[in-house]
Amino acid sequence: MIQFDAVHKRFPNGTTAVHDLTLRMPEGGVTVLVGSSGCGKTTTLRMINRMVEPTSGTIRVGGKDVTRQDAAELRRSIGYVIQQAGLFPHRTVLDNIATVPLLLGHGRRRARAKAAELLETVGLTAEAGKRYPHQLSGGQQQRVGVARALAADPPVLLMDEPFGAVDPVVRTQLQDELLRLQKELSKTIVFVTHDVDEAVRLGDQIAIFRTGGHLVQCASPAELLARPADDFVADFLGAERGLKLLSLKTLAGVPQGPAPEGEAWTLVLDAADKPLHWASKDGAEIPVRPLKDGDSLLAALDESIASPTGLVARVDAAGRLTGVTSRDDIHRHAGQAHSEARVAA
Amino acid sequence: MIQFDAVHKRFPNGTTAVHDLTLRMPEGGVTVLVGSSGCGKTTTLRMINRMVEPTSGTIRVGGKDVTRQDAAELRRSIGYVIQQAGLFPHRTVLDNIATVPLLLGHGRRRARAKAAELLETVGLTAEAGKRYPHQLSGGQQQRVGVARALAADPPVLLMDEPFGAVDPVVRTQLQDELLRLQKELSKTIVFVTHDVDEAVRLGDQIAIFRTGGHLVQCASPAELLARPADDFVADFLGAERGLKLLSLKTLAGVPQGPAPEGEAWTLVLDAADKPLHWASKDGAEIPVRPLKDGDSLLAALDESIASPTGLVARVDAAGRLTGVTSRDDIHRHAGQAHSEARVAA
Amino acid sequence: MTIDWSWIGDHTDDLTSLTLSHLQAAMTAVFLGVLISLPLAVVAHRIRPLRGFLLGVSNVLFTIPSIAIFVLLLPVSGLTRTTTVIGLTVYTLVVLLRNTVEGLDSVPAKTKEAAKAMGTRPLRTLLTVEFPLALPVIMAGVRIATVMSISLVSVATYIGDGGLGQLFTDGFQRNFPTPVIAGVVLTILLAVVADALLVAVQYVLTPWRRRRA
Amino acid sequence: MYELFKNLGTWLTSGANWSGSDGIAHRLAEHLQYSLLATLIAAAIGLPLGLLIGHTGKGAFVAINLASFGRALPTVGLVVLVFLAGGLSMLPVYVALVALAVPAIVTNTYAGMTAVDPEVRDAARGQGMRGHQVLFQVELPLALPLIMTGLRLALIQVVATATIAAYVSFGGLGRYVFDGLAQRDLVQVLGGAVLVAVVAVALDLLLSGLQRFLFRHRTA
Amino acid sequence: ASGITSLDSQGSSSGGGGSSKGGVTIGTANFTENQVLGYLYAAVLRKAGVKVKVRPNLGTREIVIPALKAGDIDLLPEYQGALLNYLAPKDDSAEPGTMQNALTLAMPSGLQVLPYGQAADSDCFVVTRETARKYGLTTLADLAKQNGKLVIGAAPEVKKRRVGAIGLKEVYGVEFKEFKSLDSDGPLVKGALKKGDVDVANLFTTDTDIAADDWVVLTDPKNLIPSQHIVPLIADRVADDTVRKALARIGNVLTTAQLTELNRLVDKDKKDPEDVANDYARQHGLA
Ligand SMILES: Nc1ncnc2c1ncn2[C@@H]1O[C@H](COP(=O)(O)OP(=O)(O)OP(=O)(O)O)[C@@H](O)[C@H]1O
Ligand SMILES: Nc1ncnc2c1ncn2[C@@H]1O[C@H](COP(=O)(O)OP(=O)(O)OP(=O)(O)O)[C@@H](O)[C@H]1O
Ligand SMILES: [Mg+2]
Ligand SMILES: [Mg+2]
Repeated sequence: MIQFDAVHKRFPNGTTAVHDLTLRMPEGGVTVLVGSSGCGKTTTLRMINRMVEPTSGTIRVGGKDVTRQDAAELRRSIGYVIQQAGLFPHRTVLDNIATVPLLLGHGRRRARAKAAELLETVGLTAEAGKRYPHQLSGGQQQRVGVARALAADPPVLLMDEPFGAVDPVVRTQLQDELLRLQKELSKTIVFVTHDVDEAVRLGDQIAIFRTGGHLVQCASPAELLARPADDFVADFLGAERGLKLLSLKTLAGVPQGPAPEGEAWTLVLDAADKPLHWASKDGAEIPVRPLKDGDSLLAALDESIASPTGLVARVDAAGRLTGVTSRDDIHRHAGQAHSEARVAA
Repeated sequence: MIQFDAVHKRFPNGTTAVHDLTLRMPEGGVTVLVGSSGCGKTTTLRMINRMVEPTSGTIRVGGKDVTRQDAAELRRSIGYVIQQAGLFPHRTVLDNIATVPLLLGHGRRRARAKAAELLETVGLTAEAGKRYPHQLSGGQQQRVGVARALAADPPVLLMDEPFGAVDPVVRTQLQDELLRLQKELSKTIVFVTHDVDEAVRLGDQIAIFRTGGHLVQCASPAELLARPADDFVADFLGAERGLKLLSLKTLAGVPQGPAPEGEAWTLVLDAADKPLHWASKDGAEIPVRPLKDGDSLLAALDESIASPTGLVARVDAAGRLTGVTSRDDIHRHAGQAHSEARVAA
Repeated sequence: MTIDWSWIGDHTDDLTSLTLSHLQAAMTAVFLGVLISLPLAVVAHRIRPLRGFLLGVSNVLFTIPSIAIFVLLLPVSGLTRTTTVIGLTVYTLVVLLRNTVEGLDSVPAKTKEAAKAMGTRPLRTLLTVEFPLALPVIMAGVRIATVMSISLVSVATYIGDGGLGQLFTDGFQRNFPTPVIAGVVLTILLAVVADALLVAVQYVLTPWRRRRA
Repeated sequence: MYELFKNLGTWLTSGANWSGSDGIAHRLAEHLQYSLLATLIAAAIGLPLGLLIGHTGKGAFVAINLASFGRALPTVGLVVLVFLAGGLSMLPVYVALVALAVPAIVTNTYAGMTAVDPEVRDAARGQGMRGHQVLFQVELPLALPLIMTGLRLALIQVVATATIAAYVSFGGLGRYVFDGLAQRDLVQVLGGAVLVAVVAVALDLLLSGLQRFLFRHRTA
Repeated sequence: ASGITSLDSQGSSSGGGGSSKGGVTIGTANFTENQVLGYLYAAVLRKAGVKVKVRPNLGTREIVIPALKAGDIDLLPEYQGALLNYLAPKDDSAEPGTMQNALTLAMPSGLQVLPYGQAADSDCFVVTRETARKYGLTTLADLAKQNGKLVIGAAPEVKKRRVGAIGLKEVYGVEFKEFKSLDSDGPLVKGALKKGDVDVANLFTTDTDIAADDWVVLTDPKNLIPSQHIVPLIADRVADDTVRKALARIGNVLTTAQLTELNRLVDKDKKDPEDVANDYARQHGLA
């Protein structure tokens, strides 16, 4: 657990980067810091591993005041993924990852072995380990950055806009990977971004900052979307706040019925019961995107709008049709999600 | 009009950047080129003003083969907005904008006057004209880039990821401005981006490229969203394709009825008939976001989900309630939008 | 101006020993120059106010005519190789110090930050991150300093040293171009070879720069 | 040592030493004349060369290596060689000084040109500038700070080395160094050396001030 | 055959009081005649069983004399007049014997001059045949008739030396239009004389160019210019009997004419000074 108590940071030039911050970041959870440029996200993050020293207030990691610890040692115990990777250009990928184990005196052999393992964990081949950072794509470099931060198996991970520089497709991949890793390793993660969608996707809680270093609201994504504390937060979350909330809910509990037969449109299946497309009586075909229980209500709504019948085809893990869900059922659950979030807030 | 005929570009190092491209970019319209990194968007754009010479095929601008024209003169007649502005760091903003008029021999006085005018057009103060580019924010620099490209009043404008480097809020502003300018000046614009939302927002037609310089599909945004030519295009457009299509349709034609009275929830108005919030019988209040005719179906759907009644409050230009629209009506129109798009494709 | 090839044929031994002596003087000076400029550059890099001062001093030293330096050094180090080497070392500083400071400046702040954030202490950061990354710029300085020193060794003929420079005095005294031409050509050759060797050294020392896209 | 520096002070400040054809003022003027002329000639050779390779991107390898080759030319050897070939005149001195200055000017000009952001160069072409317009309106102004640095470097070296003129009987501040040496007048030797250093540093400061003034609008 | 040797990293070791056992390092100034003399000294010393090393090209006395004191070198071929002028500028002895006495008196501690040899090489002032004819010059005194018209070229030190501008003015009342600082009987001063950049040049009598170019040596009726016999300047520490005897032999054998011829071999025939010296020593049974 990371605990900020009345933390204030004023730079020598007079800028107040963080204003009287009190914030709890739960153990094993992902806390996302968002806010527009210059609102103090990076500063907040960097005070945790003492890259920046607070002007006043205390910060405790795992109950211990960080200022009471040797800065270099503290940093070795906290993984830090820097904006745009910040890799060492003169070291191979493997040696980059082995940095902290080496600093901890683990011996070159053991450090390299650990690094090779992590390379795999973040989805890179052993061959990539021998290359230099500039020989990797942006997304691969980000992966190396994450691997390097994980190398000493630190309980805490700080990530400063780690996926900022890569294109949207790769970004989604990296986010998926992070979620998977988090499930496996359950680190305490502090994640900075200025992309709301990323925050909603990754965060167990989201802290929104306003320029001047003020924390405006800190809550779970659902609460935030349902009950923004003020107009600033609402604007920040964007116009499609209602829909975004649906991305947090899965189809799992939404009822399904049998597919319609003998009506204007029928759902055509293949021999293995997998949905192929919608077919109309006059021979028109419209593609279908079958959904699983784990897919979000947002995906369901999207599909129900695209579907000529308003019905969403649902399948099991093997892709076999289990039934269809109507637009109304989706909406009912969507409404429910909203009221739940409102109540929770 | 810009016409590509069987255009092929192979770089000396063997990379094929553009593969057998035949494409028409209509006069007075915005053609957006999208695709993942390295797919040949920039190369395509730069062949229009001969910054890159095609290996084979012909490109005509306004009916005239570009290779038949003097390259420098051709470029002066085509506005070019470069990724991250590409401003001249040693010239004031005003002189940056005056570049092409000066090259055309317009005389310093006239060129500066024109530049000052354009400064206003793109929403910058006269004071900003005296500064040097590095003294402006990213967004302001982009504006200067656009102004510079407009300075000679060229009929054609090439824009290469002009808004790539600015944060999302400023980006939206710049897009709005471009749409406004386009309405005023109706240039033939070729716009490169890798952001699908930006493409959908700005494009009259969107051309999707795949790595290797292959044009996969070129169609209006609505057609594209409704009928992606293949999985590549579908993936590229993203999961919420169905919903994105709704952002292209306005509420204008969707019917509305009177607000409900005496039911579980009532819509509370102020003295001037402006909607305030939804109130339940037991005193709960839920915020309302009233929509105008010009707002999109997507916004309406979002609001209807957030609304406890599924109803969307609609207002006139002055903000006075005109009626409410039900979720079903929204869906009906959404479905209609999809079928229209499908038919058009 | 004709070259007396038989003179060259008769003097290959002398030319060889002069060349070696020339090279030794230049290399020792560059080596010492590097040794001195590295710590000074670190100081200049870290302590801004001292930078101007240190670079200024190296600049001024560079402008002092060599004869004056030798005359001042004679009471201290006499008519020895030491005097030559000290003089040359003083001249190398201007290039070495500037380039080393620039090299350290050129290390991306991000990378230094990364090292710090991993828990690397300052000295280790300097040795394992800053110096290696500054190496290309430092080496550029070493190359210039080497070439410059090789060309400058000849000024030490005033004190009876000066390697190939002795050939200049000799040819000058006797109105005899052959030794002068031989001296000039050998000096340039030496510089070119030394430069090429340094390029090779740099290639070996900076594996990460080899396959730049 | 103390005595030496006291005498040095007297030598430098005595009015008699400043006047006449052998006076400091005259020698200073000669020294400046040699240095500035040599640097000017070097600039006339090095600048166009550096600009050309920088602009076209061609011949860089050859030019940079030639420059390094030029740096290796031993000044004394060059002076002697040109003297033996052509007899007693200022020619050997100018040849040697120009050879000394050209490399610094070429390499810095070239470095300045390559440091111009390719995006900006691209933008210039994209706005319809022709080759020479790109060169003179964009590349040259942007490369100017580094070009100036090169000129400063060259000038310092030339000023410091122009003492060589006295080696072949001409004037300049080197006269004091060589005469002092011959006449066993250490004060005169050091006086000459100090004056050379002062001139070099003063010129450098002047130019760097000018540079700072000219490019005060630029970012760091 | 080695005309030029590099400076080795080791200086000479200074053996105990007056012993050449540890070897002798001979220095020479940077003009050819002095080098020839240095190698001649080396040849005779080697014959006497002394280990010798020659360090040629050592610049001016300002550099060489301190080096001699400091032990970087031990022995130097010198010229009576010039050395005396260096050590005792006010002394105006003109006879070889009195000069030798004066030198002995002026000698700094630790150094001594050995007996001078018969060869001499004096300063002289020369003009071209054409200049001599034009102004009717045969003696130094004639120069006074052209006061303020003529340009003299000489090494820088000559300007402030008695055997030079100062003496010429005092003794003959000569005033030049300009003094050009050139070199000591080197290519600069000779080139300048040839080209007409200077009218009068300060050379050495052993210079073979004087005869070759048909230059006129102005006579010195008032004995301003002392004859300069060649004299070994040596550090006490190596001046033992072996060395003294060997150097005395060469001093007695070598004549001015022979020295001039040796200079010619080096300057004109481009022979190495060392070879020239060794050949001479062998021919005269000195080596
Ligand atoms: N070392 C510093 N000295 C002075 N001011 C600083 C320093 N570092 C940051 N600031 C200022 O503190 C404020 C907060 O900076 P911070 O980097 O924490 O913002 P951020 O939220 O991370 O912004 P971004 O999204 O742009 O990365 C900014 O106004 C910034 O200019
Ligand atoms: N001058 C060149 N020489 C060789 N290959 C080039 C050159 N310019 C571009 N390419 C290659 O051609 C391909 C297409 O490049 P282009 O710049 O058109 O892509 P893009 O779609 O604009 O990509 P991005 O989104 O990254 O800007 C790429 O593989 C690129 O590496
Ligand atoms: Mg930040
Ligand atoms: Mg591009």
